[in-house]
Amino acid sequence: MPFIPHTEEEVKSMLEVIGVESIEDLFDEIPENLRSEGLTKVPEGLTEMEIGRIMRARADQDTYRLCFAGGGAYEHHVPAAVWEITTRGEFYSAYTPYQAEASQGTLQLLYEYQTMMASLTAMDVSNASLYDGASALAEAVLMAVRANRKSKSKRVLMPRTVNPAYRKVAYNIVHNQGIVLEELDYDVTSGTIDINSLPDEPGDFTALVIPQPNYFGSLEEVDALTDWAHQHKALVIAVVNPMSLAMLKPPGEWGNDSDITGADITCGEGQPLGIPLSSGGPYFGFMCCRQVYVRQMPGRIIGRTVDLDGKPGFSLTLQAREQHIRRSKATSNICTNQGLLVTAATIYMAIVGPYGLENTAAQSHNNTQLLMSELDKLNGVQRIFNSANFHEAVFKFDLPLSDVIRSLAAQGIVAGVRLEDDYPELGNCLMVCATETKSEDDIKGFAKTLATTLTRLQAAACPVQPKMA
Amino acid sequence: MPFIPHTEEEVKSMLEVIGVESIEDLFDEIPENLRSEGLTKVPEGLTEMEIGRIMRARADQDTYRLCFAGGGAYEHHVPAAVWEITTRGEFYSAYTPYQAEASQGTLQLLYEYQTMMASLTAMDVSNASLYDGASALAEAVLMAVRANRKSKSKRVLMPRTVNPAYRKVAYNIVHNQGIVLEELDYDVTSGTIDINSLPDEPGDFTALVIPQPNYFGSLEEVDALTDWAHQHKALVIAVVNPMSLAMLKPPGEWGNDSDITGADITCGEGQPLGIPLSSGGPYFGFMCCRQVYVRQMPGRIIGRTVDLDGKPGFSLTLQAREQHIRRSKATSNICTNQGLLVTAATIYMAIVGPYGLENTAAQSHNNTQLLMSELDKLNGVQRIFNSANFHEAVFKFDLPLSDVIRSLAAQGIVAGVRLEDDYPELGNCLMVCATETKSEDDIKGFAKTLATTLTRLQAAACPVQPKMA
Amino acid sequence: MLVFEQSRTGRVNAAQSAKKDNMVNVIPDNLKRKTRPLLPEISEMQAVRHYTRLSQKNFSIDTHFYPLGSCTMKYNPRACNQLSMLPGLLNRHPATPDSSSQGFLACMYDLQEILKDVTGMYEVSLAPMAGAQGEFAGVAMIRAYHDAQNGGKGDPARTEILVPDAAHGTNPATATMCNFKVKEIPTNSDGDVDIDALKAAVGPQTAGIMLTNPSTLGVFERKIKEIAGIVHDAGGLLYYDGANLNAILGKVKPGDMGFDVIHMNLHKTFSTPHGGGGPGAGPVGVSKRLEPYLPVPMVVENGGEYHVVTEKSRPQSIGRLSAFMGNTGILLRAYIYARMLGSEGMQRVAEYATLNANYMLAVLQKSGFEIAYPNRRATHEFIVTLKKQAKDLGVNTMDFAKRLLDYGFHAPTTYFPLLVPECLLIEPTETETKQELDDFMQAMVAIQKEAESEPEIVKSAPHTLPVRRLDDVKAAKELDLTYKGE
Amino acid sequence: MLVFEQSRTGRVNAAQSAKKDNMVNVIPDNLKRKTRPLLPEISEMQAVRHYTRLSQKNFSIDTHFYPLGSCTMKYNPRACNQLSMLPGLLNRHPATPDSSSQGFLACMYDLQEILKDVTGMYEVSLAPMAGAQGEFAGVAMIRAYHDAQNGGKGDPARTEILVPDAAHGTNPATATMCNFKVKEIPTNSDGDVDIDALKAAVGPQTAGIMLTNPSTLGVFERKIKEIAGIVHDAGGLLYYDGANLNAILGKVKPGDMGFDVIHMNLHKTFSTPHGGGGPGAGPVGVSKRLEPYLPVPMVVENGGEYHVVTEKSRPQSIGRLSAFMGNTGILLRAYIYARMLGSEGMQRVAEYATLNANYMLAVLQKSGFEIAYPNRRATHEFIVTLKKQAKDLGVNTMDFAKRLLDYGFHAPTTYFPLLVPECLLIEPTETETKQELDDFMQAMVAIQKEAESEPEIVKSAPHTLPVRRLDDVKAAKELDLTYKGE
Ligand SMILES: Cc1ncc(COP(=O)(O)O)c(C=O)c1O
Ligand SMILES: Cc1ncc(COP(=O)(O)O)c(C=O)c1O
Repeated sequence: MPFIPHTEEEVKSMLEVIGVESIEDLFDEIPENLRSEGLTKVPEGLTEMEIGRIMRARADQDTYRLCFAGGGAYEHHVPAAVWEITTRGEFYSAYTPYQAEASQGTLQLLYEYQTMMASLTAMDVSNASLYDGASALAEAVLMAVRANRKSKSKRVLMPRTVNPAYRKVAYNIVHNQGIVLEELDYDVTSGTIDINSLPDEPGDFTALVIPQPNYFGSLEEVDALTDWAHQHKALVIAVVNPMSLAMLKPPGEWGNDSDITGADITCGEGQPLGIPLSSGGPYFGFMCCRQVYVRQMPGRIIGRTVDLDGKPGFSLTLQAREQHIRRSKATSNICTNQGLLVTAATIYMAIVGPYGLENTAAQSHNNTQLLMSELDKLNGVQRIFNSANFHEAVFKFDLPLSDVIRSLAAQGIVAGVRLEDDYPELGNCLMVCATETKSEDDIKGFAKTLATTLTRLQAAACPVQPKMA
Repeated sequence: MPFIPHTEEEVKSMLEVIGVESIEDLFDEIPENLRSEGLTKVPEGLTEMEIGRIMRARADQDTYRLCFAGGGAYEHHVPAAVWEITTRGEFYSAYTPYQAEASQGTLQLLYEYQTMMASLTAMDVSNASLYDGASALAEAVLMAVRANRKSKSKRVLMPRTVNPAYRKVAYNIVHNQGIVLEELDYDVTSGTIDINSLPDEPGDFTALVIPQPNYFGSLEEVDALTDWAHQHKALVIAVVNPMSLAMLKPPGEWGNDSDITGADITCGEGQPLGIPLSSGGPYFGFMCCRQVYVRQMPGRIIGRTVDLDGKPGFSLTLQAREQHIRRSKATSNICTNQGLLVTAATIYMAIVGPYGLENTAAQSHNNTQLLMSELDKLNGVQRIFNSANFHEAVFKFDLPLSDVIRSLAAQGIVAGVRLEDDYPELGNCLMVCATETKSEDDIKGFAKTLATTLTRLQAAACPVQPKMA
Repeated sequence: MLVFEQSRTGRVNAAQSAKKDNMVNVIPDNLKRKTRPLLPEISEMQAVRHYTRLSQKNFSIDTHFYPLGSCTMKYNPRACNQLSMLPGLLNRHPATPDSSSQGFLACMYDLQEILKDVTGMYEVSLAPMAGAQGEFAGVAMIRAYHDAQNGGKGDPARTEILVPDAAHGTNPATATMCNFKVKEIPTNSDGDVDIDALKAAVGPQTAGIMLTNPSTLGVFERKIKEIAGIVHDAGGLLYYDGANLNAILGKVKPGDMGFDVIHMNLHKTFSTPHGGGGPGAGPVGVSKRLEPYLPVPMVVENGGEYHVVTEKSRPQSIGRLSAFMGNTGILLRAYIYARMLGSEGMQRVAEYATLNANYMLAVLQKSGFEIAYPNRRATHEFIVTLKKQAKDLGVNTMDFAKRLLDYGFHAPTTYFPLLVPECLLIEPTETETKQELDDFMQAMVAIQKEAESEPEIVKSAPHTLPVRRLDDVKAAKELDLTYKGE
Repeated sequence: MLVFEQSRTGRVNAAQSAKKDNMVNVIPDNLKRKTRPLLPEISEMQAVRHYTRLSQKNFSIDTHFYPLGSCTMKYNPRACNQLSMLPGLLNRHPATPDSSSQGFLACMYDLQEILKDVTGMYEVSLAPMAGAQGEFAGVAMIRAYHDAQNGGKGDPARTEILVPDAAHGTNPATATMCNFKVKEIPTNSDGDVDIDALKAAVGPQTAGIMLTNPSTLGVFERKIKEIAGIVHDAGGLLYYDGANLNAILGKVKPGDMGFDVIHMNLHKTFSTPHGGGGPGAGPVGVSKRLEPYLPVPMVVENGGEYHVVTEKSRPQSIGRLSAFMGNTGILLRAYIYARMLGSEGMQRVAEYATLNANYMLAVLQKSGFEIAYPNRRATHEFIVTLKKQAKDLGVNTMDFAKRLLDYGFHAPTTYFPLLVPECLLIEPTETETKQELDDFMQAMVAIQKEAESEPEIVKSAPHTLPVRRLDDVKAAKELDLTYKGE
């Protein structure tokens, strides 16, 4: 019996103690008519060796060579130590640290994580994780509505330059509560929010969401946007890529208005910090905020305290916000979070340190600039935004994009993220990204493969031979 | 600086304490003319990410699909838990357990290992490992010469059915001491030692080496051989595959002579017990012996004892046999052994248990029988030995074997082990093995691929079309 | 020592970050970061040593018996970790075209099918990232369903969700997130839902009821069919909190009990690791009438090919709940586990989890401990109440819990469910041996003796852990949430 | 508790062994096993829990400072483990044809080249599986060389190997294995070889000398060139024990000192893990005249292709020393480490290992500890002698060592080299921080104070480990080497 340690003899003696004849008797309170006939779609059990064969075959089948896709999930190098430690049984197989004394390892690590995230974002405090970047944004919207006592509108301004999946998730989670997410359009030349188009009298709104870098990889004018929101008594919710913060002004410092500098809530996707791509999950959402709002924050928070002897120790704190205490009045329903990913991210940040993070960000930035200049050289491919960017850029193709993507995939290359589904106006547009994991050869090789592919597709598309130039 | 944690400031203060100006000054006792000019063949340092790219490319390049080779290294399934625990830092990065109180984890594990090996071989005691199976045999020969006080001959009988690499290693290690390894030939029909050809008066010899299964996978008549050696006051050195012992009579029970049953020394290669193929190493040699010979045994031995409070604990014992105490009079020069592999093997045996080991052995046996019957069906391929075997068998090919092997390798199949180099009389002979990791489809697929390959090679060899049958 | 206290300014891990020369930087000055973040500047070895040592301060399934009721702390097979982290799976970008992802998608599809089978539901979506998000999806679907009634005009009167008082906190919290009012339903003295109270509570305002069966009281709700009838007759839907699915896996299907929607905690029943707090996965299954509302993405099979489908082809869906496909790495682990168990193995999970719980109940009862529902069969868990000990000896449940840590056992769940005073909710799971259970119960008896003879030792426990009992009041009052470099 | 004490007859791990029906079994009855071996019958979780908990009882580099002289306990980069265990490398069968092994063979070849460079030797073989086997190979080559002299008639008078009294035990033990007599050479009061004694010892009977430089006394043998001259002039060869290569990596090449043959301990200098006792790897490098004798297999490059060569093409080789290619998995780790270090990094290893040792020497000396060779520069290690403490306070080196464990530090090497009484051989390595060294030295000072004020606490140490001091005499007298099911 897989994973069940009982011997026949033990079962017999246990049944005797209980005073029943058979294990079946233990189910005697379940009405007979509810008992199931057995499972029909679950195959017979396999040994570890047998399932190993299946999984290896499937994994091999999906292996590709190179990936230039980003769009919220980024391929970064993860030091070997990160996951070798993260998957140690004591981290991997522990529960939520409710029994603090038996969980000081996880708790201290989480306290260190909170410190790192607060410092990276330049915010006061951090929670211990939410599910992912998208749901973190939804929670941030809910939190802003609770926190902004000056606004009654439940109206949140949501630029279209925010990751479209995040916007959808935020809508799906908050709309039941009557919260309205109002779109702000972007400037088609820069691919960023047009500061000049912001209304002088926007009416009561609860918060403005500011992405940095935005979904297109472009850099928003975060200072002006922050000041504008604060001037209208709205909160600022920053959605940021934590890796980019090694180079970019942190949300806690946004704004030129010295009275109320900085975002009020910062959230985002933690994946770039040591988490493998893994088809999109598990990742982790992070959330930081100003100290004054900490009691409105969802998710677990770890505090440092002392034990009976005055020795420092760590425990879950402000639990009165959470569902297991406050139930229907909790700040969120979240219970299980993404602890193990935070464990990995913490170890990642400790290993790469401030210089490593900075270099990784800078190399990703640099490589993307190289990739852009290579693609700029190709026929039938145009860059469409002129703003400064971090490590993503958008290109428009003359040929049908799905053919291009399919053809590159067949050559072992994930070419990028297509934007058409979410931005109908960006038909045939591909967003590419080159992190520090791409060498110059990779990038130039990609451009070359793309050029060949385009020529081939072009030839196939117009059977008439193109004239000699 | 990779892996060096010093900051400039720290270096300065350390140099100050020492009282020198620079690190260079610390090398002032080294004669100037010895200082090297620097390294010329060592390339510049790489980051982990960069060396990762290189290693992944090289590893991918060598990946094959299926392996039917054995010959002393066997592909068995290794439960995931084995190496996840073995590579935990506390096992992986610990030193030899000289400080017993700080090494109870490793020491208890080794004591458990000794118990498992003694039970598996039915011998009294086990050491804590030697380098590999081949060098373990060399040590066993040296040990037998020390242990057999009745023989002065330094003459050890070494059947040609012992793994030829083991015989070479044994020779290379022991011949300097004037020990003679005398070959015993095998019967060409059975591929085993011919009992009937053993001389009635063999003269003084120190030990007889008995392989089981032998190198060809065939089963030797261990009882008769053991009795014969003991009748001539020689010791019996068993060389066994520990996996096979789940099915085969253990060396401690060899012989029908009730006075002195059993081998005196048992050694072999531990690789089948949870160790990956890994190009041939690191594996581990094991050695067990009768209690009376324990003080002649080379290598580390762990004993159970008590601490100051009478609590049980474990420590290295009988250290007076070892080089760090006895120096030039030690039982062997071995110091560093194969501890981590023994760690894996112990966890492997604990996880699979007696039933798992038995099933693994039985399935390997069964699959090899299937493979044999499949190959028996092919034209141009003949089985050459008629004895019962464990999980290897030898086939003679009509076509040049190197062409066959090369062609299969190009199709992602490691076909087996060729015997010609070591046994000139076995030209064009291939030894194959199908462990429990091979499915029926794998085996039949291999036979089919082999058939097609032979047909193709045949056609290429004789451009004239073969007549229709 | 905190990792920051080991930091020295200027220490760089060269193997983890080679500085390249002449890097292009087009970031405008006003958008640049000016000061380095205060990440630790330590060597790789320091990091390895620090976090390895920290890990050793944890209790975990790999080191300790962990009979945490409602949490199903069973063995997490290492094969699930190893195989889910194979490079082809671990490195797959979520934007990889379906055509290059057939291996991965096959696993997702197969898992959907397996979960349909074990729950008896019509269709399953793997999207939710934990139990609570599964609950959100479920209740959002209930809302979507009511909104689609009356030819699309909706049924706005249905503003209430019923929740038994024994329910997990996520249930009422979720109802609130979906903008429902929560009405609590009391529990009978035998642990079943109070049917009369239920009857009185239902009405045209009832959107649905959230139940778990077996309940968090460790008993099987025998009148489940009657409850289903009452709620359905009132026009409400039934939500099944699948956190306790381990008790009935392969034995009873929630679909057969009349539930309309269910979430599963794969990190409980399907043995994916808890990871010190997460991640989990909370797939949802639904009856036919809720099928259109399932959250996306989902995986469909079409002529042997697998495809991801989104809102586009499922316009009535409550939509996506994560940026990509949810916690797929966890889904892979659950899939691998399910395949190793197989159909026979699944039923055995329920059988042996139940055997272990009932055995413990019997032994502890014989040893003098008070069982909260002594006349009921335990399911995979059961409740001991220490109210006598608290009253007579001044030793409460928390004291027992902390003292158990000294004996080398993780404490059972304490003070939950809220309606049983001084309770310990004990869930041994099927993967523990009789020996381990016996050892735990011996410790309970020993602590009881200590509580009688030297209560101080219990009240001031633990004594052998890295820290003694922590001051939670101070933690909440004098908030210290980040290291500020004292 | 032993793993066997958790065993229950009949417990099977189904996930690790599915019984197939109708298996063929052609094994004759008289060769079959009749009784099951006494392997533990425990569940997979029990095994995981048992060995995880056992592991926690170890000190290790990943958890503790480990200043074990002569052992070079430095950080073992995790990348070396991860990358050497990539499936394509981990699953390669040793019989795989060269044509399908170019990736693996390239690593082996590159490593040979790197080791040639750092040692300054003419050619390298990676075959030996540890330092001692490297020594065997080296001394066997010396024998082979002498045997080939005089036109192949040999030089049978050369029966002696010289070994300084400070040498590691493997040196004399190896000489014996190669059937040489061992003659010890004394050491000067300043730690160098006694040149006069050496001159007196050499002669036509001298086959060679085994030296390590820096020596195990932690000092650099300054007269190495003179020694080389003396031995060479007498017709002997020089063997370099490379265990201390970390001290001079990239700074000084043994080849330049006049050595004819050298082994390297990759598990020391090249940072492969010690694994609780092994495995290691002990490649050998030789000068041109010994090249023909190198052990096989070796890897050669030919027009961009790599090939394994054996005795066949190297007929004078001392042959193979392992069944296959030695500890290749360890060689891969060393290769990865070497590539991360690079040429610059290698030199730094020596520099910072030396800096750390000299810093500790200076501080400990200032704190009142007696240094064995106070007038010498420390190399990567140095010796403290506690003979005063032993005499005056009755607290000996072993007591200090055991007490250090209580303070959370692994003890330095004790009682080696044998010629320094009550010695602690301290090797901090380059990967430790100043902070760690300072903490260790504070502990030394604290223990010294304890030794003066309450010696009993030191003499009965350790007090905080899983066991107190163990009875080694009982262990050796009442041999208990296997569990017999008491
Ligand atoms: C009964 C019950 N319901 C719901 C949940 C919530 O699940 P999750 O923690 O995965 O969000 C839990 C988890 O503890 C639970 O025990
Ligand atoms: C100086 C010295 N020489 C030789 C050796 C032997 O090396 P190994 O243990 O790898 O056989 C050692 C190892 O401890 C050593 O320190």
